[in-house]
Amino acid sequence: MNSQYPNNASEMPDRLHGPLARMLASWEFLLIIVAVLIFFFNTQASPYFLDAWNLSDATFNFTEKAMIAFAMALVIISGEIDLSVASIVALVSTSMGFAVQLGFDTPSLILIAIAVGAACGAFNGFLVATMGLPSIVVTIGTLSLFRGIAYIVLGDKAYSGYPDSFAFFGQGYVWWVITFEMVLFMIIAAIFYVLLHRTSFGRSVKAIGNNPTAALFAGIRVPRVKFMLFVLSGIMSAIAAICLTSRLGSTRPSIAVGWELEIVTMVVLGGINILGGSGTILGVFIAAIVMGMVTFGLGLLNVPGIVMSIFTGLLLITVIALPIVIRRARQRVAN
Amino acid sequence: QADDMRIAIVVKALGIGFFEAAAKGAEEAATELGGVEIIYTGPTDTTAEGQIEVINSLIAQKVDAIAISANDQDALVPALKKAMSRGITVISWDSGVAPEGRQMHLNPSSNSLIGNMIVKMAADQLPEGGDVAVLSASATATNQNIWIEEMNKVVGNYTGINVVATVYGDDLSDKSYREAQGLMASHPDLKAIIAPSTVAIVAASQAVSDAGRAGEVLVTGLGLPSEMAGHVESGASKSFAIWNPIDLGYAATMISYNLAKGEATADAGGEIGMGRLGSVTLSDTLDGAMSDPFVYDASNINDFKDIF
Amino acid sequence: MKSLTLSRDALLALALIALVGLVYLRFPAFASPNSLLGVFNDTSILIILALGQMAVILTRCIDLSMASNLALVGMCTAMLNSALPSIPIPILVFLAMFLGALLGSINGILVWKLDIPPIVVTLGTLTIFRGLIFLLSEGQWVNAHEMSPAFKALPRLSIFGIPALSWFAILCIAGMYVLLTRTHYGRAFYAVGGNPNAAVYTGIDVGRTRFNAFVLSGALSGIAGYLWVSRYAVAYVDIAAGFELDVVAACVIGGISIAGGMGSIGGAVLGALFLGVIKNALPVVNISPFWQQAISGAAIIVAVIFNARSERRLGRIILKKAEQI
Amino acid sequence: MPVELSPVLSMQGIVKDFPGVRALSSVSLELYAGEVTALVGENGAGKSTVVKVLTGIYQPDQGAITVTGVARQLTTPKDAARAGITAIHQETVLFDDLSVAENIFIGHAPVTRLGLVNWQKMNDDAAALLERIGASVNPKALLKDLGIANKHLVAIARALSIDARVVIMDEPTAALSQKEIEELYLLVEQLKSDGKAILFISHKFDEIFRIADRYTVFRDGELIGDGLINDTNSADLIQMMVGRTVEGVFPPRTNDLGNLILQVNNYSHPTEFEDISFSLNRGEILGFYGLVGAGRSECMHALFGITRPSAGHMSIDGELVSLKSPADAIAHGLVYVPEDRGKQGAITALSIVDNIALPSLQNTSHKGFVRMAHEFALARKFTQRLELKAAALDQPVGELSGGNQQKVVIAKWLATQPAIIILDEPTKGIDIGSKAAVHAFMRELASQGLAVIMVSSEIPEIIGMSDRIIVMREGRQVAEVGRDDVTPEALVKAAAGIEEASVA
Ligand SMILES: Nc1ncnc2c1ncn2[C@@H]1O[C@H](COP(=O)(O)OP(=O)(O)OP(=O)(O)O)[C@@H](O)[C@H]1O
Ligand SMILES: Nc1ncnc2c1ncn2[C@@H]1O[C@H](COP(=O)(O)OP(=O)(O)OP(=O)(O)O)[C@@H](O)[C@H]1O
Ligand SMILES: [Mg+2]
Ligand SMILES: [Mg+2]
Repeated sequence: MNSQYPNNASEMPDRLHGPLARMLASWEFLLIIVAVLIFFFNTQASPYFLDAWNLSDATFNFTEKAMIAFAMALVIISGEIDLSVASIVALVSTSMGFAVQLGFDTPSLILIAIAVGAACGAFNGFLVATMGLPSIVVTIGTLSLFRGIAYIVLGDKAYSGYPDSFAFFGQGYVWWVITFEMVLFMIIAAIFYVLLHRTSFGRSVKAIGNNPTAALFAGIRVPRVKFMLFVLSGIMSAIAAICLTSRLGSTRPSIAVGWELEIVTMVVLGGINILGGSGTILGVFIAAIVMGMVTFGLGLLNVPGIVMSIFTGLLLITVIALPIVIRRARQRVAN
Repeated sequence: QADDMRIAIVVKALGIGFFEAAAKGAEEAATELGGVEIIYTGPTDTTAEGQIEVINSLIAQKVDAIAISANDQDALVPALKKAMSRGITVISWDSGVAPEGRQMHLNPSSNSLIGNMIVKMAADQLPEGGDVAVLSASATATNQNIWIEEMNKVVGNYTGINVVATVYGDDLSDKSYREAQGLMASHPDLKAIIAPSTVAIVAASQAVSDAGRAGEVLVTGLGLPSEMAGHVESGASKSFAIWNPIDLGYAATMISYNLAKGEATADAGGEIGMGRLGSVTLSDTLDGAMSDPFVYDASNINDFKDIF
Repeated sequence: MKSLTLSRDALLALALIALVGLVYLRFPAFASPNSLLGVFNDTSILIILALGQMAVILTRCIDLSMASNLALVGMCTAMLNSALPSIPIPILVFLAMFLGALLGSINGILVWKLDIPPIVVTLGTLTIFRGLIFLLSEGQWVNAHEMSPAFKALPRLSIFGIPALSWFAILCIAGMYVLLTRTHYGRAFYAVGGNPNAAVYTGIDVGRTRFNAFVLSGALSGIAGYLWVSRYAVAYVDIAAGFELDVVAACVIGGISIAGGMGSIGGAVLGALFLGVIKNALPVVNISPFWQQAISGAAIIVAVIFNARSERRLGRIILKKAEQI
Repeated sequence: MPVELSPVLSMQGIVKDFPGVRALSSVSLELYAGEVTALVGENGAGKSTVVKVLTGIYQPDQGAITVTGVARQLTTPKDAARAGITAIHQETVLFDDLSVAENIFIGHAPVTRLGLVNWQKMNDDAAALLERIGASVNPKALLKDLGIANKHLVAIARALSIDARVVIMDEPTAALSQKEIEELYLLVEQLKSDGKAILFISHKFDEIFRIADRYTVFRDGELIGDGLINDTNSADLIQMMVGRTVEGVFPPRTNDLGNLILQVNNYSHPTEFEDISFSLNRGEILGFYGLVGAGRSECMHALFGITRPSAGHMSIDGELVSLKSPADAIAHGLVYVPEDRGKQGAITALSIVDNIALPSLQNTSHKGFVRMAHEFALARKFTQRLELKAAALDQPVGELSGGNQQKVVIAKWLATQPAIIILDEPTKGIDIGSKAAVHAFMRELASQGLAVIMVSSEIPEIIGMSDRIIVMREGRQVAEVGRDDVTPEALVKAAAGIEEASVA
């Protein structure tokens, strides 16, 4: 017997490797190292980096996108993608602005936002889950459609005049430098962690992403789960839209343009397999912080945004390529 | 820090010739003042969110003053308010911010003068009048909309001039080009395209030349001599106007410096010095105009095309 | 199935004619041959890009970096031309194609040698290429008067009454047709996308074939880069920003299966023309430009639903009775 | 009779490692012109790995391959073709969206003088090739429009389109009906007489003894023995394969039938099947026999709620039920072990424990939250019963051999504690040792009161295991026979539509 398989099924261990070995081999571990390196680099590069208020301001660079990224992570794990998220943000913001003109108060604005976000998500979900169309194409279509509707409604105008109480979501502080957005981001991260890793819903999402047919045969209601994921993505886009609109204090149809690709980058950097099936919320959480720190650190050096994007692009490719290159090199050494 | 004052010039987007010229003016002012460091920055696409990120990093660097040309007059207000609350002097120039988000706004010229100028340039070339159309930048650009509004107020003074359409090229050259083509197709009698945007005027001139209608359909509006020189030569455009962006950057820097130093305050009716350009007087809404727009045509363009 | 592809392309062509007819009702001049040639000319660049994207999609990949590639190559050729106006334009076009292919090969290498999913690779290079333009040009524009007259003249040059820009598109269509239907390289795209696993068994190198597709799409982006800057006579960082999604949309409308292995040249061209007609018609029929985005979005969704219907497989038919129906 | 000559192909000391597994450890194999060598071994013995090494898909870590006396490095499938080796692989490796002709010639299509693909010649050559193997298929047809048998013939035509000295067939008869199998045997005879060396991999002993001249036995990646088929018998072969003797008989039924649990009436589908009616008792094993493509799987899919019937109804435990999805079916205690393990059964990237827990999440989780300890306990319980061979319970299923994957799939369904279990080709591709274990286990489940439906295309299995047999042909139920009055001949005749009336 040359293989390492135990001769007897009862000798088979639960797990091949212990928790420590699994952690060291994990993607999150690599990301944490990257995060620490970037943090260290930033402290060296700019004297303004280590300042509580500055760090607090810097969180706005990523919190709203990261909220959507968590939902996007689930969508991508299930083997689909939602490119319409930024357009949902625009449409939600527009409908809130519209409602403000009609004199709605803050609580109703929130309800309207969530409802519109969920409706957009349900539209995507219907096309993808119920009609079985490829999500990448459907959501390229709704990307144009949703923002297009915002343009039809708003044209060259802008909505402003949000109630004062509305400003809290994007501008409020819970305690000292801790912003409301930051707290919300943490809570959402925790909820998504539990949802993906600790519930049977999360397990179904993973199974679907790996093999939708086998998942169906295993009694998972695949269309329903996918539909719910798109609705979830719509709702998270709505929550991000509330924060962003509150932070800007106004709505234009061009709000959040181009976010979809940044969010996908964040998700992929977080170790979510773009082909579906695997990934962790912790990874996305760290990736969001890494991207926030990179942009903030470079911003302090007055590096133009487009040059920053070179860094994020390189970061994305190297972080994905690194483990592959290392694995190849190790194999070559072993031979 | 060697310099005792840091002034940030925040523009709509990096890489636009007009703003690069303004940055030159800002540097000129800094040299003149001494001890001033200019941070020339901005997003790479013309979005409010991009500018907010830039503003946040400027706040973090504790600059002394921010002079901004805004992509959105409302959306920047919270971020700029925060800057002011951290003791930073904030003014807007070129494209304004709502009054609560800045201490004062510097118009390159008065809006009514510009509005009048862009239609006057067309009317001067069309003694018999005719159909004209407006090709603007993005539909959300504050200054564009105000000029078009001002223009529409005075258009009645020019007999026979008839504004048949207003379209938007979003400051993208391909879209502006296509819109210009569309204008020529849907209005066969079109006599002039008024493009109060530096991107749109170039694209419109190109579209008119390509259609073989240079001289027939006149392009005018606001443009940079360096970008328009070729089109004046080809005859697609006879004249266009612009204020001097170098002066504008210079003036914005001078005003920021004076406000930040406490040598002037921004009050209604008050005056703030602008170095070699004299001083600006503030209106009730705390804005002021730098100077008249300047008209360029075949007679003077060669003197300016290598400058900006 | 051959007949099915044909009929799908034919249906798309009918939809296109109906669309033109609709515009014609409101604005008859739109349907004049000259105006339609103008629309084709205006869509030429999208057609060229859609052909490249099609090759990539056929191999079950996607290239989101095409627009950035176009912009980077466009900026390089414009700067080269303004610095050294003596370089003959045909050589410059060749250089543009070569540079585009080189950029495409970066995508290709990463997909081939490192097995990184194409969407990740091209998402990365999308931002990197765009950033490089900024570094290269220091954010400056290259304006019309800095370009040599010959540089700007080529796309406008009229040959048999049709601008050279359109001829470029026609040449690309013909070239791609031969490549995809009559060469091993082209057939390999279909095989790799249709069943990558089986392709390995038949001795087709899946990675290398994908690499080839990326080089091809890069070369086409490069040509499009020169055409873009010379046509609009300006080059700056943001040209064609966001155009990558239009290109994918054109392929989707043209019935190129995003799952790979299926699609025809005719589909890609018609898909691009469909978007081109919408773009050109809206300003003409006086629909507010604010409607444009929503209309193209809706068109994409309708096309997807439609294509899915015609692609849907009938189940295996076992009952004799059912076979006769 | 074969003459002793030097081998056409010989592999010496081949080693192939996969992460955690040595698939081949220093094996040797020799193939001779005009002879069929049967390669036999349990699941995971390394048979398919040898095929992949010989066709340039995998590179061996050590060892040498010589073809007609010349040492060869087979680094790509092209190299293998050039060396004169061609193969029909275990999985279908064809292109659904390409034409038949192109499927046959892709990679080596004839070209014109300009180097362009010559479609005309390709179609003509394909037609000639198809005619040679007796297939009536239009070379211009798209592959996806063909039935499974014709697809298989295209795969064979493809293998023959390369002028090869060595032809490898990896379980070529697993998906074929009896008639097509006979045709394949004829083709093998023809290839033999053309002087080709043939490597034939199969789990079916009857066919090995029918067509093979030599045998080679692998066990756990090692060469156990080889020789002439005439010098051995099936008992010895099995002994070599498994390392022990195996009971060749099917376990007898010991329990009494329980009460009626499932009643199906007039189930119909617009295109796939019609008028299916039967009943099933607790403790009973009901066999479904038919030729491949008879519509048995489609019918089972409808029972399991994957497709909807257009007419008919079913009741479980006397209660009329309408199952809209597999989830509904599982909730009613009815489960289905699919025949396509790779696509429908296992989620290969997930671990053994995740796979097994998946349909049982309702039971192992608490208010929607998963409980890992319960999952591991469940997985351990059922994998032990089936004697699964794996490194650990968190090993991805994709790393297991085909037979062990099948065990995981069966375990996953048993873990739901069903009342009715449908097994679609449960022993397809399973080696003879594991097969006996599965059979014993099925019988044991039945004796515990489980109702079992078994779809199988293997006559010994269907006759040996079933208490009652339903035969299907072209989507219709054509016969129902009890265990005691069934003969293999009658089953074949009913399935093939010969003398239908006399059997029914
Ligand atoms: N790609 C792979 N990665 C890891 N292990 C593999 C891989 N392919 C095969 N193996 C392992 O190699 C061993 C031999 O597998 P192989 O497929 O050759 O068996 P086989 O004899 O063909 O079995 P079967 O009769 O089930 O088809 C098995 O233990 C299998 O798990
Ligand atoms: N036309 C076809 N194209 C592709 N695969 C096919 C085709 N026909 C049958 N198969 C596959 O062949 C295998 C065995 O045949 P199949 O299951 O179709 O028979 P069936 O009619 O469903 O029922 P059974 O053979 O079990 O009576 C299955 O994996 C099936 O998917
Ligand atoms: Mg095998
Ligand atoms: Mg079957």
